[in-house]
Amino acid sequence: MTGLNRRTLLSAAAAAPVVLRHARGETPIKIGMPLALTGPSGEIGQQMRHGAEFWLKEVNAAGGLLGRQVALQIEDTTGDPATCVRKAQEVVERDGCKLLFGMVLSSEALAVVPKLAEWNAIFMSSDNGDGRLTGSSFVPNFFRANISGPMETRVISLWLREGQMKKFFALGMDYAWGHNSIGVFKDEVTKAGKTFLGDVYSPIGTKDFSTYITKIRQSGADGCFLVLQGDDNAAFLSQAHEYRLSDRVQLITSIVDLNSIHAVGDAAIGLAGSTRYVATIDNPANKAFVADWQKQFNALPDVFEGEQYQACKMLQAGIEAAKSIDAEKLRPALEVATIDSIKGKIAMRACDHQAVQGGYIVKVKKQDGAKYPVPEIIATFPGDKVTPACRQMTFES
Amino acid sequence: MSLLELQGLTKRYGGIVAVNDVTMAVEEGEVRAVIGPNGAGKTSLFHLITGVVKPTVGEIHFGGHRVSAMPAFGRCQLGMSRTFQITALFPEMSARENTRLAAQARDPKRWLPLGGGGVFAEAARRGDAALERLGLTHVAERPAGLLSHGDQRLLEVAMALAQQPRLLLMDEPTQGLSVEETAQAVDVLAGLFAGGGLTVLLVEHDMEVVFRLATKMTVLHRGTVIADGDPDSVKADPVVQDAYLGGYA
Amino acid sequence: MRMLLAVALLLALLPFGLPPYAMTLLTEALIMGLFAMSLDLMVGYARLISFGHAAAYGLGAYTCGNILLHTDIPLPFAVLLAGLFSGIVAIGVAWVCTQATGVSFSMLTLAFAQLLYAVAFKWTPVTGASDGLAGIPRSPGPFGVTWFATKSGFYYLTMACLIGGFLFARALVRSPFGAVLRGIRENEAKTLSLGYNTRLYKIAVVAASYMLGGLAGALYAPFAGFANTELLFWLLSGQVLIMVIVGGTGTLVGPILGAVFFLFVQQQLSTYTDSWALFFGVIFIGFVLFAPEGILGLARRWTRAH
Amino acid sequence: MDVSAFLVTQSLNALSQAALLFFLGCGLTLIFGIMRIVNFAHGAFFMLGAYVGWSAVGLTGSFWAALLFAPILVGGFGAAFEMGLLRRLYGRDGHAFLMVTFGLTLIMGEAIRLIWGVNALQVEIPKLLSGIVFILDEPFPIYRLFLAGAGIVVAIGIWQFLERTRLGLLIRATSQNAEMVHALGTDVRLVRSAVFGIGCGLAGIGGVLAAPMVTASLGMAPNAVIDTFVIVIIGGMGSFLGSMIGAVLVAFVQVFGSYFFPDFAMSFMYLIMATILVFRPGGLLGKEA
Repeated sequence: MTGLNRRTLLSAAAAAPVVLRHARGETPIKIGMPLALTGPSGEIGQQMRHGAEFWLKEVNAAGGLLGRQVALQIEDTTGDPATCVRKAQEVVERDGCKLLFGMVLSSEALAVVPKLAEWNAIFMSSDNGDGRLTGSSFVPNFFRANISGPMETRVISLWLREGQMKKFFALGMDYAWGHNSIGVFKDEVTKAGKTFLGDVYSPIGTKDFSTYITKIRQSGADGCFLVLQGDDNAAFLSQAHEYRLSDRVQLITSIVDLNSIHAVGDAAIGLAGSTRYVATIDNPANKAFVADWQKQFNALPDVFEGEQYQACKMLQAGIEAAKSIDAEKLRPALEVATIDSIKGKIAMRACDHQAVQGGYIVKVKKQDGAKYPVPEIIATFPGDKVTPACRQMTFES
Repeated sequence: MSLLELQGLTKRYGGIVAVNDVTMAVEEGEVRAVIGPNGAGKTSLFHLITGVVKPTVGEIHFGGHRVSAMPAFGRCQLGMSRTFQITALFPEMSARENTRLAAQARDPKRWLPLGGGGVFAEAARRGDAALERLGLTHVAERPAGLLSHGDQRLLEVAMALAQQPRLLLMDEPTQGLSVEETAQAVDVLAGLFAGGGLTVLLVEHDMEVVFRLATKMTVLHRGTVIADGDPDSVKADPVVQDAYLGGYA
Repeated sequence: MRMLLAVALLLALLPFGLPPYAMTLLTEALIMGLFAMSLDLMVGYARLISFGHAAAYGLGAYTCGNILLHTDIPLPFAVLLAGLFSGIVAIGVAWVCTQATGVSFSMLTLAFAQLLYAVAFKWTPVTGASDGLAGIPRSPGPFGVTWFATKSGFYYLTMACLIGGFLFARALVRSPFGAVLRGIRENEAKTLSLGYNTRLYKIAVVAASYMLGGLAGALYAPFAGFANTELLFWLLSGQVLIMVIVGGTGTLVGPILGAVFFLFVQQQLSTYTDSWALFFGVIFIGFVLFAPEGILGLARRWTRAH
Repeated sequence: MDVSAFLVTQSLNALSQAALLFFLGCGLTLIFGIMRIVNFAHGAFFMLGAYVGWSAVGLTGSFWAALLFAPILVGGFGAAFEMGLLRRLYGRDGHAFLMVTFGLTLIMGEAIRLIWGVNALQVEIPKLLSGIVFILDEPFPIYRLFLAGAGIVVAIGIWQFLERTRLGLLIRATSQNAEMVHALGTDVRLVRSAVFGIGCGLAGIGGVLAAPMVTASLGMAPNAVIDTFVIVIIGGMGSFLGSMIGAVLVAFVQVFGSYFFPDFAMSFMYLIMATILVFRPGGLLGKEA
């Protein structure tokens, strides 16, 4: 017996019980989801899992996709790119997943995307912000349903154009996302005729931000743009509050999420920034989504929960149009997919696989009766203004 | 020229003078004992000779080489082998492996990273011969850590012998042994030295051991040499009697 | 020797019976095994406990990644060159670190690895900073052979490196040099007093260990297709040390088993539960209490009993 | 801002950071001095302190109660761990301790995630300390002054404890010569348990005090343990005074380094550590290599 034959036999044997179990219909559509469930990025990973599982229940209750049930294969990557590649490879090769969600960190996504062609798998991102994924590192099997880092920054700069603030300083985490976003920000505010005073980058895992706070104060800026995440973000906001920094400088963050607000409480009041999703978006689809969500979890959906749900809907639209999950058939369908979901009408763009969508500026305010401060939408910008030129990270006009 | 020559050797630790202007020599073929009361500077002198510490002032020559600033392993390569006051062995290796590793140190190819069958064979031959001389052949395969105290002391001597040293340095060879063990060990050592061909410098404070083994003696007192000569003349020296031997003689 | 041949034969036949994902995992396990075995040279044979062995891995990975990205040197040669480079760098590292002994030695190795980590974060042209190097190719050759780039070809390359590394390491520890290392392990002062310049031997073994560790890292870069700063982080140093101890120090084979065990158990546990770290911790403590000699010791005890 | 105001406020700030590092380093070094083991789980105890502190604030409504309660609980847990597990391992080589404390780190990290969840938790600064004062016209948080003060008070307290009390004497004696203390009829095992408990309790204090500044989060442990190693190594393993000097040195270097050379903020600590070890392999005040 040749090796090949033997392998076929083995895989047939392994598949046998599954066939029996689904004797009436076909095997379920399996979507692999390598996620940082533990480790420093665990909270985002857990949100993404909630969002995906919420969608899963909904779609399976409605009869599944293409008449098949849908299943998620979730794996913990701990936020380590090496582990992430291994887990992604595993869900593809072991579990036969041809569709991928997940990958919390851009570094994880950047490590995985070069392999997508070899695996013949489609990856629908709900969270990766790095502009290069739809730019210099673009691969055909990658799609981004979420707002990217440059887009967030763009939303902020559009908002700032209308505002009174003139001089800006920026603080970012010392890695790709921080550098990229601040680069775009600098570009944007300069073009708007305002002054960019300088930037500083804190190493990941910085605990004491006092020297950075001092620098921000010394710069004499009206506003400070922040590109921080997770523990570092919480630590900075707590300490900025300690130093009463917001009395002098408007803090503008690239991403406002409920988790950070809950982590720092009243220290978040007054914070302004862009958000990828917020429960108060006013449209019928979102109202229904939020109501269902509250019924299930007794809480409001957070940023990454909403974004994941939207990514799921986008993939669903593509599959239903292509009537297949095969990458070759699904790709063209996804390239023209549009959905009308929790953030309104959103269309995938064929040229770089970035979903064109609007952006929101929120400000964190104290609300009577609520335990924590809440983000309130103060401005919205349409998708055509927010989305960069194809495969670019910069903006015209 | 003598095998080992010390000239004006002084070692100070801060304000304390451990060894003070010591000049002495060890001739080829003699068994010399350095004696002195506790704190006389015996151990410090031993450390200076073996290269564990460097002298503050003074020179050490060994076999015609100036070794005052040479590290310990370099002096070994010139032919000094030593035993420790507290037995130092490789406890998990067999007695045979202990002597083999000691003998290997004298092989110019001792560092060979691959192969090395020839190195091992030669080292084993020398090591086994040393074990034989000290009557340890019957325990050769036993882990060194499991040998009796007496045998462990002798094994250390065997390791030094396996190196075919020009000068054998022994730091209190009977330290920590029981009366019977001491007697046995001294018998073996006496037999060994009687065979001739060895040059030995030993530090010891058990006078019975010293008079049994040594052919020459150097007496230290407060870091200074107060007497030097053959055992009988040293024993008779009134200065030594006063300072150290007390009622012994 | 017969045992070794049997294992080699088994490893060589595995690609014919295993599904692709298991092959991937096995390849990574062999790479990790080589890495853990390289550390065992230091830990198990010279009692040089390194808390910074990730430095070797990261050096190998970044070097190999850069060679493959920027030159046409064939994959197998790139891997070997990167391992060699790691070993050469190690001479400098070891010269500094062996100034100290014991815990201070461990901490110096840690400091050095963390310094490299910090440098990698800033040296964008060479390391890609926080993004790392992505899209590292498996360059064809020699003679235009593309077989090494395939899944099974790469597996055999890895296997060859592991077996070659093992034979090299075993020859090393059985040589006169290895005998001196054992002396250093059991009683360094005595070894010194026998006339061995122990520091040189320690530097040499660190270099050999880094070379094999670098070889493992060099394999990892084209295996995963990327290299990033995590490969230099102290967490990896800690993990590989645990692999060595779990497997059984001073045995060469044990650490390989330890690495395979570590990777497979982590992989399986984390598929079943988010709380895999909890069970992992319990397993480690269980090993210390009930199998102090590691997996290999356990296996030997078991075979003796049966 | 003028130079003197800058220097004064940043120095005060460095002192407050030094205090946090000191709580960690001092415990680790005491444990090493007595048991000759490197406690990898030290960061996990620090993190546990922060989380227990959060719960204690929630239950009692008082930060001060948390500051009292959390270290006792964390220290008690540490002592229990020593008595239940570590005690069986004395006489074994360092590998055993490395594995056990590494395993404990994993277990504690996961247990904390299961109990308190993945989200960072906020501990509010008590009202009394939440304001700012102006030092040479520069605003400075009162809480950081409090931290610096707490560091100094605890340092003096421990020093007096080591010098004046019977247990302190035993601890010093045991770190010099455990066999002798044992021979003199003292149960060395109790001293070890006590020291391990105290060391972990100190890490717990650090955790409670750090929480209002950095929030209680799962990333605390790995970050803390490596910083702690660095300061203990710089000061000299087992040296109480050394851990103090190490903490102050590292804090000043980090604060001023990240201000003047932000690009190299991460490298400074390790550079200093490597430099000191090369010239003094035992650390600044360590006895031997």
